[in-house]
Amino acid sequence: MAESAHATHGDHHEQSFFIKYLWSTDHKIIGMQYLFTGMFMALIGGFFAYAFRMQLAFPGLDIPGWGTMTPPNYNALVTNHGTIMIFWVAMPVLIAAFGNFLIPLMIGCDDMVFPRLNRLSYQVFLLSTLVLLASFFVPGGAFGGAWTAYPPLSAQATYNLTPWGAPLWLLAVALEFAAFLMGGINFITTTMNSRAPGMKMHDIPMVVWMIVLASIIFMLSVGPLFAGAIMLFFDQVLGTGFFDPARGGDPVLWQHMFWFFGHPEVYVVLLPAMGIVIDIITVFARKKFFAYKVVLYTTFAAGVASFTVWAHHQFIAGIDPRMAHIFTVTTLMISVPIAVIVFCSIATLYGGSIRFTTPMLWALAFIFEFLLGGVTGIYLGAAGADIYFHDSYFVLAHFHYTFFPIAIIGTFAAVTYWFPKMFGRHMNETLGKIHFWGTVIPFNLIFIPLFILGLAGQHRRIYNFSMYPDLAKPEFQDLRVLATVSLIVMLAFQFVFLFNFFASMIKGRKAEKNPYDANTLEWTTESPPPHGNWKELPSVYRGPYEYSVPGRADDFWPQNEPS
Amino acid sequence: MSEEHTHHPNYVKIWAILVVLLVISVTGPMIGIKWVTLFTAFGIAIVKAYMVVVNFMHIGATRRFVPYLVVTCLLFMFLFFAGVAPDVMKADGENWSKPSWLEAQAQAALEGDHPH
Amino acid sequence: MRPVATTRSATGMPTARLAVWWLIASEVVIFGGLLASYIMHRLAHDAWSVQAAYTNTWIGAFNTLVLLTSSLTAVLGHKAADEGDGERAAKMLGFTMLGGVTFLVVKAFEWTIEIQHGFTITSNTFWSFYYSAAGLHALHVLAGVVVMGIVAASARKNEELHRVELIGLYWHFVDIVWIFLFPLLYIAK
Amino acid sequence: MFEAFRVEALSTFASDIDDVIILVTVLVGFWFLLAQAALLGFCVHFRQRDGRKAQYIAGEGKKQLSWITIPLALIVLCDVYIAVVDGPVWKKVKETLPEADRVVRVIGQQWAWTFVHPGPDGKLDTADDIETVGELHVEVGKVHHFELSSRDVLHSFSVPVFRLKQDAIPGRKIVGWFEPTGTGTYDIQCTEICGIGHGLMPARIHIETPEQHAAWMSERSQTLLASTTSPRAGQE
Ligand code: HEA
Ligand code: HEA
Ligand code: CUA
Ligand SMILES: [Cu+2]
Repeated sequence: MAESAHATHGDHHEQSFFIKYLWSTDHKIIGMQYLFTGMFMALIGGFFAYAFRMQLAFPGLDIPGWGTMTPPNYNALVTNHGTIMIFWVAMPVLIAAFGNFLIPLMIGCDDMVFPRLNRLSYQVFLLSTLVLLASFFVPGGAFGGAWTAYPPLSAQATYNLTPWGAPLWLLAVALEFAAFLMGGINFITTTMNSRAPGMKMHDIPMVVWMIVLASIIFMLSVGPLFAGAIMLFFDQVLGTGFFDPARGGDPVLWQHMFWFFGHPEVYVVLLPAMGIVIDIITVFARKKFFAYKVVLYTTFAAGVASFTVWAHHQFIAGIDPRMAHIFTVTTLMISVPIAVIVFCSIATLYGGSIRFTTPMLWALAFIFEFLLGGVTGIYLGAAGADIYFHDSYFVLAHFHYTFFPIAIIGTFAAVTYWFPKMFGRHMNETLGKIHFWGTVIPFNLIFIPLFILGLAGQHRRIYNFSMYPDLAKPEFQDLRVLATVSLIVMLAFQFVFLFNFFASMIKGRKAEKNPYDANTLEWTTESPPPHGNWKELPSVYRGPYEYSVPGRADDFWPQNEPS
Repeated sequence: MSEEHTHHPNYVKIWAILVVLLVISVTGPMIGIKWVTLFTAFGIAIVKAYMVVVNFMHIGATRRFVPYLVVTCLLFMFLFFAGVAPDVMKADGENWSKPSWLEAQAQAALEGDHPH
Repeated sequence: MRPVATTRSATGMPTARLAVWWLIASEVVIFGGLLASYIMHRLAHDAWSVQAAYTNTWIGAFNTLVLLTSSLTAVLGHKAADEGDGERAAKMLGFTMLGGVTFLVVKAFEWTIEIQHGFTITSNTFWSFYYSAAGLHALHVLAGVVVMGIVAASARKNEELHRVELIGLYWHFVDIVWIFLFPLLYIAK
Repeated sequence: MFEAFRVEALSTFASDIDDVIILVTVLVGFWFLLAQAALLGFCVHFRQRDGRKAQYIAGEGKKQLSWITIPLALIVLCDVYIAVVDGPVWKKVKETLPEADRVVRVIGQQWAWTFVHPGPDGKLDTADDIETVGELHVEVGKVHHFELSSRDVLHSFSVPVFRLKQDAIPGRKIVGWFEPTGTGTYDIQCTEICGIGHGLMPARIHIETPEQHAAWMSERSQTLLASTTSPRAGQE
């Protein structure tokens, strides 16, 4: 290959701040941009959760930092909390930030294959963020029709009373999709074509595989929803009747379009988090990953299977009841590939020599918490039981037990693990552990009560339960208060993290090249990696998980070390 | 670079065939038999699309996974159709109905299948 | 300056062509979702055939012919580029662009008449689908023409000749979408 | 302590649904606990200790993989069993329509529930229909059909004590059924977001004995008669 001719590149002109950080085509900088934007949005989403949970615990109270909560406020906050956490936190951080940062570093090349497309992807994403935030400041306020945006409510301003908020919300989501399509094409083609010499299919680290598979699943599932977004947008602003039954449209069509994407989407965020966890577990258990190939191919299978279950969100939505039988079976069956991935991660611990560093704690907590989220999905997948559970807080607790581990715990695992590589310094372990316990314990105290409330019939998106005598009992209110107080505790502990994060960036202990004795390629270059990543691009001689190989003095064996 | 070289068939000939197919698909409906129309319209569309994919886009000369990818996309779309059609394509089903659609259907049946 | 990453090819397929196929895949599902929705509705509403009767088959057929021909010139451009003849490739792309522009002009003419007759995007859900599907397609044609202009400009100077094939791939895809839109919107009445 | 959170089971299919929930709890709970036990057990047992190196296990080959494949086969069995038990329950609630003793109409709109009861003649669409807002009156032991529709956006008709839930869709008429098995007054919820008043759309279901129901009906028809006949009498 014509690589040697290029190897001397990286001639450094002094670049202005603007060029360096905002107009850069370097994958590492773009990854940071996504990371910081996602972090900012996480704080906003968390703040929204605080505001509406305060209203639930203390209805009518003047909420510190927000004020009084009106019903339209409440709906807008819930809607945008969900939207932000999924589309502006989970996806940009797990896929875009770590995908950008890790893929070139882990497959041993100097950048993405389309650096300028990459930059454009972030810029469109930033635009989408601004559009979403702007929707809070338009006449009528932000959209409040739930993150699922079911028409006719979302389609007609006379129903949702947010003539500007609804179209802006939709526009923001559509732009975000466009950004991720561009990013996805980059991730996929880079991984397919630009791997280091010698890196074969089974030498690719799991996290890279997972991000790429997630991008593929995203790309293939988002199409109908993209078309649906155009249709819904026309309904909103031109007054067409695609989803208006009175004019020959059908509101249920949107639900299908949404969930045909929506369910694959949950695996789109699950897989990268799973990959991060797998990589961390192998390093800190000093173990080879259990059954790499089996997991890889089951993940392919899970990806395909994820396209067959979508209507389990619509059991009660008025779809033809006979279809429910099919979707029950497919939904229950999807527990099998997910179980393979989870069980193999647990099996990896067997026979290990486990170090409980902060990233490892996060990774283990991910599995611990996700298991509860996963198994509660089975209740919902059984159509008969879902008649009772649908749109109750049981569903809510189910998906927070999946999403929180993924989007928050998984992110913290990744950030604490790759922090030395990203910023060239170590984070403080003690603060890290304080933050860990201060997040995970309150997390359970928030959502276990919500499981109980859900079982007792409490339904979603209600801003004040005192209207419902059966739900207004004092015992119920106690649990709501418990959840809210735990949330405040958890949010308070986030300042520990933020302090640790920024302080370590400036003053943390300097990081070596390979502080964890890890195998994968990103640890073979400087921390942080220079422009161009390596002076001389590496070649690969073995798989990513050769830890504790018998007969070797070291318990690790970097991928680029000739045997 | 291991760039595969594309074999270039006689494009003008293929174009001519495509145009003939187009003419058939336009004249098909003039016969006025419904299934002939359907066949000349959609059967021929599939043939035309196939010819373009194979001859102009050289899908045979690419790596194998490209046709797999495209076929997978199409299969997912059929899946989508199959899952959605029972709700959207029908005016009534098990324990549900869309009264206004049923009305419109009755109306259309009254006016006859081919109003012109 | 290009990163080394762009020059590698572990699959044995040039990265740019690979990317175009992924782009096409993502477009297949977008148009697939839209057309699947349209087909379902169309089959459910017999009454729409009354509306569909007003679409002009001859204009649709003419535009199909234009697009088929522009696909031919696109692929001839690709052939020329393969043979290293940038001049000819640019010329062929020019013809293709001409086809695209013709298509759009005819479309504009056709829509103007229809709107004048009162068939607007809101007058009936059939027309909503008609304008949305054809409009989305027309946007693709427009984008194709613009990008093709850029590609042709560099091809004329014998630079970046591999791009001629790439824009061609995209153009053929846009052509195929129309091959299906034509019977769906014009012939089935 | 949990007594306050128990939801009465007051329809003929409520206990079927509860049984599915219990079955899932048992089958899934077993695997859940097993997996957690393995996770925590490994963490404790294989923590880093001086002088002990990690083992090299690839997880390849039939023997090692059987640690994964055997549980998986059993999980598939669990899934199949859940589906087999669940299918008939779903069918009973959503796909069958036992002969109705009474038909009520349930109409959702922003932001109230309207209920149309058939009145003393037992038929809908007659002059003695009783229309109420926010309260549904049903009789214990009678099979009721409900005809669900919506005037504007999606709503969802949910009666937790019946374990019954069904979205209302504009432009669609959806028919379902229930047969109450106990009396009392309980919440009806709207469980599909329907705009800013979604939280303000509560209703109550009054499940009554035949005597109570008859009394309510005659009371209502009296007032109905009074309100409809007098202005009409004035016009003529
Ligand atoms: C990333 C997020 C994520 C993930 C991973 C999942 C995973 C699953 N989800 Fe969840 N789900 C959501 C996010 C997620 N979900 C969201 C956001 C909603 C609500 C959206 C809304 O309405 O707003 C939702 C709603 C939802 C519903 C609709 C409920 C309703 O509205 O009525 C259903 C129904 O089937 C469901 C099922 C499942 C199943 C079966 C899985 C499976 O993938 C889980 C598989 C995992 C396991 C099962 C655990 C590991 C296995 C074992 C320990 C072995 C033992 C298991 C058995 C014996 C079966 N989910
Ligand atoms: C990824 C998804 C995600 C996450 C993480 C969360 C997090 C939380 N959610 Fe959310 N939620 C949703 C997705 C999510 N939610 C969705 C989809 C809905 C449905 C919306 C709808 O109905 O339409 C919903 C709805 C929802 C409701 C229902 C409201 C209602 O129906 O009336 C409630 C109620 O308690 C709730 C609570 C919470 C709480 C207390 C948290 C807390 O865990 C939040 C705590 C916040 C943090 C811990 C942030 C900390 C982060 C940092 C400090 C930055 C670090 C970042 C980096 C390093 C990058 N959520
Ligand atoms: Cu009506 Cu919610
Ligand atoms: Cu789902």
